[in-house]
Amino acid sequence: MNQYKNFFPIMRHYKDLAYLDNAATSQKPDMVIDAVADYYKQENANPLRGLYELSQKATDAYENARKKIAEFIGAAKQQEIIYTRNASESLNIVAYSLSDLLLSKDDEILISVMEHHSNMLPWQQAAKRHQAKLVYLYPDKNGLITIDELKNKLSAKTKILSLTQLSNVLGAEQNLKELIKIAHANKTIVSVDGAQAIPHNKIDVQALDCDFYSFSGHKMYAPMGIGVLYGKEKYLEEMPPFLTGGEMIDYVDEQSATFAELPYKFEAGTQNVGGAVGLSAAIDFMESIGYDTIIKRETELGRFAGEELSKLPYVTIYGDNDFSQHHGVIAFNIEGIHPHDVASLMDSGNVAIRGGHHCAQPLMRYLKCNFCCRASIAFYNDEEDITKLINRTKYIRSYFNGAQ
Amino acid sequence: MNQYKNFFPIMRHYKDLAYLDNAATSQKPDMVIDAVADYYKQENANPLRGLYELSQKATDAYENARKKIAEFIGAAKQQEIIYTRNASESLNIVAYSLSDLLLSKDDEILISVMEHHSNMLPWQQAAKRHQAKLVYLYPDKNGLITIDELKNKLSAKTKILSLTQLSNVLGAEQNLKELIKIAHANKTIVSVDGAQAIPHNKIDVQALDCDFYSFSGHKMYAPMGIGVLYGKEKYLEEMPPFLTGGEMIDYVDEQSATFAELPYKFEAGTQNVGGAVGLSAAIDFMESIGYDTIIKRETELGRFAGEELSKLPYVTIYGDNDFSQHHGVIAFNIEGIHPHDVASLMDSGNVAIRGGHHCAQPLMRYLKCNFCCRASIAFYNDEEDITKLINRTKYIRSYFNGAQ
Amino acid sequence: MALNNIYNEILMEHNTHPDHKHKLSVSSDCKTAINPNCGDEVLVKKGINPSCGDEIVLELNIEDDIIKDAAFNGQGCAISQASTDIMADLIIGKKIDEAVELTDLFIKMVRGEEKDEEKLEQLDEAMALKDIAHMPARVKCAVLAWHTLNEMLKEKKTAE
Amino acid sequence: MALNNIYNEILMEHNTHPDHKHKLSVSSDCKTAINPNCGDEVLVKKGINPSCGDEIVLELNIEDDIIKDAAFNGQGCAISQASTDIMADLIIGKKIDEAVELTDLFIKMVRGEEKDEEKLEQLDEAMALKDIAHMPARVKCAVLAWHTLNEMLKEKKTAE
Ligand SMILES: Cc1ncc(COP(=O)(O)O)c(C=O)c1O
Ligand SMILES: Cc1ncc(COP(=O)(O)O)c(C=O)c1O
Repeated sequence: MNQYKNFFPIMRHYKDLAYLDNAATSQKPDMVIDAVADYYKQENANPLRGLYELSQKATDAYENARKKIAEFIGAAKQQEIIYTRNASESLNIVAYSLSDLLLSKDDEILISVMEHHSNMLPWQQAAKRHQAKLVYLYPDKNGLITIDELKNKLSAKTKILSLTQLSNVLGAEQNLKELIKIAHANKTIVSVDGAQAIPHNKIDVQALDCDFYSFSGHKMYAPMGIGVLYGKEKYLEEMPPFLTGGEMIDYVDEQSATFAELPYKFEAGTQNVGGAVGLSAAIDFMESIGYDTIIKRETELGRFAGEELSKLPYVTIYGDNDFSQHHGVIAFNIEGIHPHDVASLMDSGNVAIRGGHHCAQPLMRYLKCNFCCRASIAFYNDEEDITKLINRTKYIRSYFNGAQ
Repeated sequence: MNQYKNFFPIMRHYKDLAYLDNAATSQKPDMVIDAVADYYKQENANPLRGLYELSQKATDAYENARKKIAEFIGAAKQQEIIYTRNASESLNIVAYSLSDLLLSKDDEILISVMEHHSNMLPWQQAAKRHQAKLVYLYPDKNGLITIDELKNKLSAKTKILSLTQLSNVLGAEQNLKELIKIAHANKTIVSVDGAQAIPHNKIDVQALDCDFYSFSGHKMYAPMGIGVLYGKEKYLEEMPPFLTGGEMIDYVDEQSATFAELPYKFEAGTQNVGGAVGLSAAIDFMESIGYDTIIKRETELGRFAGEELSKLPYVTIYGDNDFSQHHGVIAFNIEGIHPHDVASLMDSGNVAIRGGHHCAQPLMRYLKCNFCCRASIAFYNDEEDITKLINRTKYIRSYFNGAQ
Repeated sequence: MALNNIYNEILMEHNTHPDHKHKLSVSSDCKTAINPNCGDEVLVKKGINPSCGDEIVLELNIEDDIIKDAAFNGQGCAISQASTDIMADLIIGKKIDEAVELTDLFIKMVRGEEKDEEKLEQLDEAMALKDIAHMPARVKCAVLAWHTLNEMLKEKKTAE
Repeated sequence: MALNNIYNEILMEHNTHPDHKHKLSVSSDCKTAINPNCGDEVLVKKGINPSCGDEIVLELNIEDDIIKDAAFNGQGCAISQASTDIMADLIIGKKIDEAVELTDLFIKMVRGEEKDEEKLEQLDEAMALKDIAHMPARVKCAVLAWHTLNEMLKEKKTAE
């Protein structure tokens, strides 16, 4: 077992497993699991409103995690970090609340056909509520939105652009900085779905100059049930709250209420402090590994997987031919074999991959495949995992062919 | 240390602590902490869409927990159990989605002045959105909504009644079954906020015949970040989804989507499987203790605390004079001393209580106190904890008096 | 997990060489259609598994309460394709009521609700799909055709 | 935690026997009001801590850039009441700019941002509130009056 797998109890437990579904969710290192358990063993209480030591510890744990997240993504201020359950909820908050603030009839929202359903359906709903128009960007053959494509689709009516930084199928990372500049020049506010990007690349929201950035903890070594919405203070201040209830108010009377300051305005009810602690530990973990190592390993393993698979004439791979640009995400099909059969037969060979539409049905249709297999790599994977994937691919093909 | 505290690592860690803020959040037993850690060590994957063994294990963990929860609260069907982050989110879903389904201009929503902000603000918002009217029920001096009060406030326009089963300040449990019968006879749909009730009493949603029931895991020995919305299938079927995104769809194309069957329609994005596993373990834990024991201990300790405190002439206790009816929740004030000072000075004596408005500002105003202290008891507390509370109360009073 | 026993010979054979993957009628997206060869009325129904996109169109030729012929078309994974072909084999020549019973039994089997080997014998080759009960994610693939048939026959009954 | 050192003698004394808890003016909810005794214009400002409901109304009598008198009213916890009284003691007789500097210094102290004992000496009795930095939940109580004063004086400056 390689030294990195050794950090993960599940890898120690299933020594033969090639876990290649990291884009769906990552595994969790001891550091993260222990940090959460320790929180419950030594610091647990309801945070924020408590006037005793334990509650203060819980508050510190909660707010220190927020501070760490702010620094991790380069946010200017702590109060720009809002805790959510997952990227989906973050994106829903933007779609509800920002739309309520900005959209009028016939305004336009711009998204790409590559979006995950979680960055698509909320905008469909917002468009419906406000009688706005949902307009689509289409990627080039490498999975990139070109400057021209963006310029063509932007109009005076385009109030919001919401774009994934890294497609969960094609693995291509958008040239966000440039795209955002162009959108801003058009007075279009930009929301970024960073769910797939943040596990693979150092993010700096101020350098990107995005107005919103959403991601999930569980794809970056943190527990499930914790996510983040970053938003520029000036917008978050103006936006109406989304969920309402305890902890997000100042004054309440029977018929009306005033809301708390940021970030609390967007955090209704008792929050997931254990999850925040886990996310903070996951950041520590990633920093202890280092993005250099993460990027190097994922790029090399992704290239290896892509190149080996593309040698097989019956395999089609989607996206860029330069597999080092895939961030370890390799979507493919084996000719004549349904991805569900491939995934099941991979499983019987201890290779865990995903088969289906990957929550991106419109993209699948755009790629004219409806379904595909996806192997997604994390830095803790190794050549042995990829070799298993390749060998199993060959086996499955011959197994189906042999039956002919 | 009593045998029950011994189940809780945090109690073993802080041996001198009288933790009396259980209504805010309960502590977590080893069983729960370990179950969550074990999930991440042996079964973690993205559930539902996975075609490999680990994902199947995660799916089983997730769905078996749902089944256990359904049985625990007596739901007719598993798909009536929707996972949320906390009671606040559950209540927001009902308030958004049921209101969208039911409310027209001038319709009425009925809630009580005792509601936690989380069962009040979402209805304020819903009333605003639909130009409906938010009407209030007021409790008698024991904290109970009488049949007469309900009958007086129900009208042909009352579409929804949303009521807390147990006030987080007064500790009184409503006579829900009767109230619901009357509301139903009026064709009013009933949503129950069970956040405070479920840690203290066996719930049977079918016996109650409530239409919706919301609660949080973290108040019943489960981790933070997991909650439940129970709803009758017939209503959930008709209601529009709330959050949208991955996992809650059937078909998606660029401009529209059809939604998945229950319960998935209401669960957007990757859910908190670890939290669900923790909630399931918490149910096992509660069942291993037994509601008999829980009720007996909480009733007796609550009575003891209430009776001892009420012997002090400078202490005012809110709610029923029969303290065995308080479910261990004792809200009080010490004459002339602000609850925040009381709570801080309790803390320096290792007694953890809460001071403030308890997310129930309108109730506080109704009780004419604005702020109060609250000691809230769980079965793992004991007479020693209560004795500390009483002694510290005396000390604080004399400390302040001495300064005069 | 030893999943290969799902992708067993029987299944692979029916997937690669289905006997009943063809058309009985001309059009095939409406409830009844005409078989151009014999002029018979053919019952048609489409079944869809949204999670994997499998789509089958099932066609039946029923005379005097007996299923005289069955055929299918559509795209899907090996499990749904084979399962459909196996089902067609099984129900041709059966009475409607018998076929309904067989589909009920099959659905129980793949859900792990019926384990009595003797009873299951009636399912003949379809028993090859028994172990799918251990792969809940694939159960929908296996039952798609059987569900569709079940509904189709019940609709016919109530229509009569 | 040894919190008793926050509820120390100085704090308890100012809480129980405040020197400046009274009115300077007649009305007290507007920005300026008239002191009925001397006809002086009095500066009035309300400060609110939503989390605990503390409310103080601060009144200042300023002449030639010097705070001649200060008083307060309102409800609150011992910490906010004592802190307000201590502040009034400290700023009476000070120039506006000096008072602004002192409030800045106090706010830094209770946030734990300024620890230099020599500098803090200027705060005199208000140093008794230093340890509140360890009770973040109560910091708001301690700074309420100081914040209010700070804003009040800055508003006056910009108004001039
Ligand atoms: C009666 C009541 N309802 C709702 C809530 C909200 O619960 P949560 O903060 O877990 O969402 C609480 C908890 O404080 C409560 O006491
Ligand atoms: C690009 C992208 N966006 C959003 C999401 C949604 O993340 P979650 O399911 O954690 O809410 C995902 C994860 O599947 C994703 O890949």
